[in-house]
Amino acid sequence: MSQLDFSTTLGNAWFPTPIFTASGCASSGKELAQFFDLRDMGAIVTKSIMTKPRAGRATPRMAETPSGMLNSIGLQGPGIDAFLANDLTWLVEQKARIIVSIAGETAEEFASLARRLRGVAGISALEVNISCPNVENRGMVFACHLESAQTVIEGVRRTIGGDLPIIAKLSPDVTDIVSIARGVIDAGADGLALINTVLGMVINPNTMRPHLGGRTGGLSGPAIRPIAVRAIYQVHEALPKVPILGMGGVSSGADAFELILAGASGVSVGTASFGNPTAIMKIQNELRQILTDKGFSSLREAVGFAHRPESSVR
Amino acid sequence: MSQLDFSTTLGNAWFPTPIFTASGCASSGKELAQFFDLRDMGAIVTKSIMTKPRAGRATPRMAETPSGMLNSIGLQGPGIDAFLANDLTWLVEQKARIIVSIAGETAEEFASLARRLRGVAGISALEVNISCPNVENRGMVFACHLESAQTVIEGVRRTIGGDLPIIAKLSPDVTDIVSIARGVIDAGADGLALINTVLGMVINPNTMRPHLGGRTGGLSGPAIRPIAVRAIYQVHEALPKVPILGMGGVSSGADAFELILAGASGVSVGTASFGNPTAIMKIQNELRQILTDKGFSSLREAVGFAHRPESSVR
Amino acid sequence: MAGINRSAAQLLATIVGNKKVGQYHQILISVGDLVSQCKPGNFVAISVGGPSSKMVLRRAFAISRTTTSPQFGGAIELIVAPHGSGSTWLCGLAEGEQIDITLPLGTAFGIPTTNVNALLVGGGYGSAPLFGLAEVLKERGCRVDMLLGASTGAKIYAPLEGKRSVNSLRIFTEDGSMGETGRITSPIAQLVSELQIDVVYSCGPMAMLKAISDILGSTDVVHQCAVEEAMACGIGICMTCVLPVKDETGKINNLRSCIDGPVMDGAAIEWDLVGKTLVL
Amino acid sequence: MAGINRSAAQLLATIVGNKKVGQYHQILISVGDLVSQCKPGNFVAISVGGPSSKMVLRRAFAISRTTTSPQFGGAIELIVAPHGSGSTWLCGLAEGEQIDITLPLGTAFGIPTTNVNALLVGGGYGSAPLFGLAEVLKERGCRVDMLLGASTGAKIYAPLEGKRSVNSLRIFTEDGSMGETGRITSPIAQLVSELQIDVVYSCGPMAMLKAISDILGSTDVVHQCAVEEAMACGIGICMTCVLPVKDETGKINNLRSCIDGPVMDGAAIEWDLVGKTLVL
Ligand SMILES: Cc1cc2nc3c(=O)[nH]c(=O)nc-3n(C[C@H](O)[C@H](O)[C@H](O)COP(=O)(O)OP(=O)(O)OC[C@H]3O[C@@H](n4cnc5c(N)ncnc54)[C@H](O)[C@@H]3O)c2cc1C
Ligand SMILES: Cc1cc2nc3c(=O)[nH]c(=O)nc-3n(C[C@H](O)[C@H](O)[C@H](O)COP(=O)(O)OP(=O)(O)OC[C@H]3O[C@@H](n4cnc5c(N)ncnc54)[C@H](O)[C@@H]3O)c2cc1C
Ligand SMILES: Cc1cc2nc3c(=O)[nH]c(=O)nc-3n(C[C@H](O)[C@H](O)[C@H](O)COP(=O)(O)O)c2cc1C
Ligand SMILES: Cc1cc2nc3c(=O)[nH]c(=O)nc-3n(C[C@H](O)[C@H](O)[C@H](O)COP(=O)(O)O)c2cc1C
Ligand code: FES
Ligand code: FES
Repeated sequence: MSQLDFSTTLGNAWFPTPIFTASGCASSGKELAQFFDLRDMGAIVTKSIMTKPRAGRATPRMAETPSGMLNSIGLQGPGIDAFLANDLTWLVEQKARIIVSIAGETAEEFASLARRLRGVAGISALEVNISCPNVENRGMVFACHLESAQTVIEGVRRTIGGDLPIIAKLSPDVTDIVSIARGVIDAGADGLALINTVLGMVINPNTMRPHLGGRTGGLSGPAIRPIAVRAIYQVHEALPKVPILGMGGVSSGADAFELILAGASGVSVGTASFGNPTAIMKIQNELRQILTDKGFSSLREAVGFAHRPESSVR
Repeated sequence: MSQLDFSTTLGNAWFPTPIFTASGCASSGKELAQFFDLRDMGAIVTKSIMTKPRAGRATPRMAETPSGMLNSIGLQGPGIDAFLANDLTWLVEQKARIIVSIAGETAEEFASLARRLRGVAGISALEVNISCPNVENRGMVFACHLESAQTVIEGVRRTIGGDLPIIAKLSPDVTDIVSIARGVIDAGADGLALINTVLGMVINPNTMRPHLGGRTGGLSGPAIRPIAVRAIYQVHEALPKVPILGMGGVSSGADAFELILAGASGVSVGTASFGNPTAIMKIQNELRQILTDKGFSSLREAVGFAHRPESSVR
Repeated sequence: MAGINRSAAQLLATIVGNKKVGQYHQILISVGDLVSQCKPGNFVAISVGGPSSKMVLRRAFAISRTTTSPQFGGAIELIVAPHGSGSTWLCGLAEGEQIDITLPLGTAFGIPTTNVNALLVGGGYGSAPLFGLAEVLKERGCRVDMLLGASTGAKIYAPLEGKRSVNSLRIFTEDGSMGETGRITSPIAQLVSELQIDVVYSCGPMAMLKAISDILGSTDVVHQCAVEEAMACGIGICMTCVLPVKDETGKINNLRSCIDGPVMDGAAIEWDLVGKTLVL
Repeated sequence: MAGINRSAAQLLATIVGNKKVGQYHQILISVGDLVSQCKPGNFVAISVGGPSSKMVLRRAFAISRTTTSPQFGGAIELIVAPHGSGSTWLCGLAEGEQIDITLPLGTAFGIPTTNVNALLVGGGYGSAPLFGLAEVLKERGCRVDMLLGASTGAKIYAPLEGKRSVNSLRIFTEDGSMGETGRITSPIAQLVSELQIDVVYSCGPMAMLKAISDILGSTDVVHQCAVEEAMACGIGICMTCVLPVKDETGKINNLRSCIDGPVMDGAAIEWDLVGKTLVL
C-alpha cells in the first residue's frame, strides 16, 4: 500500500484522494463531519447553491426504488450570501478541500454566482450544475440543450477568469451526451461531472397518483451505475484529455474502480452516504486496496484503463 | 373478481388480458409454453425479427447489475422466412395471440418486413422496434432521431395498409421522448411501446475492460422502472388517446398497476421471466386482484388514472 | 431543540430479543454504552435487507426504551410494525443476528425543570417512546396522564410495566375492540382543562399530531410532538424530510425533521403547508 | 441432444442438507418425484437473495447426484462454490429453508447403449455430475476411468462413495497440494490410447473443455462436454448463453447452451469462435 500515489487532479486542482461527496448528498459538510474527518477525503462538493434562499419542492421528496431512489428536493438552500457567511466559512475552517456547486435559473444567475465566488479563498473548483432535473420548469435543464449549456459555461468562464477549474455537470437524459460534453468544453469548461440523476417517477399505489410532491424526480443509486459507466466511457473515449468527475451508484471501492477504469479521475459518492454515513471512508479504503492489489502504482494509471487494447495487460 | 373486465385494446386489436411478453424475452414462445398456456396471457410479443438470419453479438452477452441486467444480444434470429415457416406457424397453431416485432437496418428493410407480414393470418399487431441499442452501429437507433423514426413508421404504414395496428417501440435514451412519440404517431403509428432498454455498460473488474462482447448493452429490469413510469406518464399526458404498451422492470402485479396508472393500456414483461418462468401468470393474477380490490370494474378505467385530479377519488 | 445529534454513532449491533406483541415486534438490540446517550424522542436508523438488498436506504425507528443488564450490557428496545419490506425483514431477524445501526439520532423530548402536568398522547406504535418519557417525567415529579389510540386493539402498544409509570391511562380504538370506542383526539380538549395540563407530548401519525395542534391552538399548552416524515438519510444530508416551521420572527422555513426533529414544537409547525410548495 | 427439456418444472423446495466439503458446499434439496427426471448433465436454476434481493437472475448449478430416502423423499445434491453474492447466499442457507428452483434443465450426457470405455474428466466442481454419470455407465457395463483437477486440493471434489464407481481415479493439482502436480489435461492423450477410450465426458472451466477438444481433435474419440456459459434465464428465452456450434452441413450457428446444452458435442463447438462475432 505504501507506494500507491492516490492523488488526482481536476484541471489545475489537486486532491490527495479521488473520492468526493456528490453535490446535494452531504449538505454543507457539518452533518458528515461527526462521522469522519472531512480532510480525509478528496473534497466536499457542496449542495448546489443559488442566489436567493430557496425552500425547494413540496414533500414527499423521496421514494425508494429497486437499488435506487428518486428525489425531488428542488435545490433547497440558504442562498449564496448565507452560504458564504456560514457554510463556506465553516468548511474553510475545517481545512476541507472544497468544490462549490452552483445552480441558476438563467445563464446570468450562473455568471453572477461565479462572480460572487471569484477570489474567495479556499475553493478548489467550481461545479456548474446545469443538469438538475428537480426544478419546477423542466425547460431549465440547460444540459439538455447544447446552446443553453454552452451559454451558461461561457458566462461562468468569462466571469471567473482563468484560475479556478470549472466542472460542468451533465445530465444523462440526452440523445447524445458526447456532443453536449464537447460543447461545454469548447465553451470553456475544464472538466465534466457525469452524471446527474436520471429523470424518473414513482406512482403511489394507495393514492394512485405520482408519489413525489414534484411528480417527477431524479433517480440515483446503484440502479443507474451502468448508465454512469456508459456515459463516462463514451465521453472519455471522445475526449480523453478532459478530466471527469464520475458519479452514479457508487457504494463500494469496486464500483469506484469501475468508474475510474471507464475514465473518471475522481468519483463522487451520493446516495450511498444516505444508506451508510461512513460510506465515503469505506469506498476510499476499498479503492486504495484494489488499486494496490491490481498492481497500479498510481491512481492516474488506472484512469480510463478500460479503453486500452486488451493486449496492454498490466 | 367475477365482474372485472380485464380486457384491453391496442388500436383495433383486442386482448383478453393486458399482460404480454416483452420482445426478445420469450424467444418465440415454445420455451415458455411448458410453464403455462400461452393463450392465458394477453399476447406473445415475438423477438424482433429481421430479414436475414442473424448470429447476433459476441459473448458475453449479459451482465447482472443491481436490480437489473445488461444484455447485448444483437437481434440474433432466424430471419423472416424461417420465422414465418416455423415460429409463427407454431404460435398460430397454439391459438396464442401474437404481436410480431420487426427490426431493420434501414427504413426499406422495415417496409419489406411489413410487406412479408401483410395478410399473414393470426397476427394481432406489429411492434416496430426502432429502438434497439444492441446493434453494431449505434447510429441505427432510429428512435433517437425524429426524422429517421418517422421515415421508418411511414414506410411500414404505407406497406401494411390500414388494418394491422402498428406499435412503434421507443427508446428512453433521448432528450425529449414526447416529441419522438408525437412524431411517430403523426407518421402513422397506432400505438407506442415504451420503453426499450437504457444504454449502459459494465466493466469487468478482472479484465478491467468492458464486460460485454458488444461493450455497451441495454439495461432492463426493476432498476429502470422509474424511468419507464416517467416516460409513459409524460407521453400519456401529451397524447392521452394513443394506446401505450408499457414495459420496463415489471415483476409484480403492483408494478404492472403502476405502469397502467401512468397510462399504459397493456404491459409487457421481459427480464422478470428470466428470474421466474411463471412471472407472467403471477403478475397477471396479482394485477387482477389489485384492480378488483381497488374497486375498478374494468382495466380501462385504471389506464392513466394517475393523471386525474386528486379530487377524482374512486 | 435543533441541530445535529453530536452523540450519534454507527455500529454493528446484535439482536438480543425479538418478541411479537399484538401486531408489533418488540426488538431488543445490544448497543453498549451508547444507551446512556439515548433520550426519549431519539430514533435510530437501520440498514435493512442484508448484503444483497435492493433497499438502499435506512429505516427509522423510535427508541422505545433503554435497559442495562449484566447479560447484554446496554440495550435499546424498538416497537416495529411490519409494514413494508424493510420493517418486515427487521421483524424476521433472530436473536444473535447483527444489524448496522446509527444512533441516537434527532432531538429528544424537552423535559421540564419543574413538576408540571403532562398529557402523553400516542397513536399506534407512537406510544413506544412515551413510556420511557413517562418514567423520566415521573422522576421529575410531574403528573403524567396518557391516552393511547389505534384503529384496532392489536395496534395498541401498552406494556404492563409501562402502565405503572402513569397516573391514568385511557385507550381508544376506532373499532371498539379495546378500551373506549372512538378517536384518541376527542377527549383531549376536556382533559387539558380538567387536569390543568401544561404540556402535551405526542407521537403518532401526522394527521393525529396536526389534530392535537389544532385543539391546543387556542390554549397556551406546550405541544411537543415527534413527527414522522419519510427520511432517506436520517442524519441531515439529503433534505428529503423537511417540514414547514415558523421561527421566532414568524418566518417559515423547511426544516429537516431528522435533525431539527423528530421532536418539534407543534405550535411552530405550519400544518396546513405540509406537502405544499413553500415560497420564501 | 438439442431442445427444450420437457420435464422442467418450477417449485419451492426445501434445503435438507448443507455441508462444507473443502472449498465447496454440498447442498441437498428435497424435490420429490422430480428426481426421476434428473439425469447426469442436467442442471437447476435457483432464485437467490430472498424477497428483497437485488439479484434478478437465477443461478445455474449442475445436479451432482440424486437420492431417494424415506426421510426426505426424492432429493438432489449440488456442489456449490461460494463465488459471488448469489452462490454465497445459497451456501449460507440452513436446513429447512426454502428456495425457488427450476429443474431439471438442459441436456444430459448421452449414455452409450453398448459397453464402451469412458474417460471422465472434471475440473473443480465440474466433477460434481461425473460421479452420478459414472454409476450409470458402470451399470451399462462400461469401463470408467476418471481424472480430476483443480488449482489446489481444497478445490478437488471427490466424495468417497463416488470413488467406488470408477475403475481408476487420478487427481491433479497445479500447486501439488493433492495428487499429482500439474494440469489435468497433460495425461489425456496417453490415457486415451492406452485405455482405448471410446468417449470422453468432461465438465469444468471452458478453457479445460477447449483443451480436451484440441487433444481429441485428431482422434475419433467422442467428446461430450458440459459447458458453462453465463446464463440469464436457463430456459431458452434470453439468448445470452450461446456458443458457436457446427451442424451436420458444416454451418456454424450460435446455439443456446441452456437448452441445446450444457452437454454438447465437443467436436462440434467452434472453440476459436467463442467470444467472437459470428457472421452467418
Ligand atoms: C423518526 C421516525 C420514527 C419512526 N418510528 C417507528 C417506530 O417506532 N416503529 C415503527 O414501526 N415505525 C416507525 N417509523 C416508521 C418506519 O420508519 C417505517 O414504517 C419504515 O421505514 C417502513 O419501511 P418498509 O421498508 O417496511 O416500508 P416501505 O413502504 O417499503 O418503505 C419504503 C420507503 O418509504 C419509507 N417509509 C415508509 N413508511 C414510512 C413511514 N410511516 N414513515 C416514514 N417513512 C416511511 C421508508 O423509510 C422507505 O424509505 C418511524 C419513522 C420515522 C421517520
Ligand atoms: C450449466 C451450469 C452449471 C453450473 N454448475 C455449477 C456447479 O455445479 N457448482 C458451482 O459452484 N457452480 C456452477 N456453475 C456456475 C455458477 O452458476 C456460478 O458460479 C454462479 O452463477 C455465480 O453466481 P454468483 O452470484 O455467486 O456470482 P456473481 O459473479 O455475482 O454472478 C453474477 C452473474 O454472473 C453469472 N456467473 C458468474 N459466474 C459464472 C460462471 N462461472 N458460470 C456461469 N455464469 C456465471 C451469474 O449467473 C450471475 O448472473 C454452473 C454454471 C452453469 C451455467
Ligand atoms: C437527494 C439528492 C440531492 C441532490 N442534489 C443535487 C444538487 O443539489 N446538485 C447536483 O449537482 N446534484 C445533486 N444530486 C445528484 C448527485 O450529486 C449525483 O449526481 C447523483 O445522485 C448520482 O450519484 P449517486 O448515485 O451516488 O447518488 C442530488 C442527488 C440526490 C440523491
Ligand atoms: C435479453 C433481452 C433481449 C431483448 N430483445 C429485444 C428485441 O429483440 N426487441 C425489442 O424490441 N426489445 C428487446 N428487449 C427489450 C425488452 O423488450 C424490454 O423493452 C426491456 O427489456 C424492458 O423491459 P423489462 O425490464 O421487463 O425487461 C430485450 C430485452 C432483453 C433483456
Ligand atoms: S432524512 Fe436526510 S435530511 Fe433528514
Ligand atoms: S440462458 Fe437464456 S437462452 Fe440460455
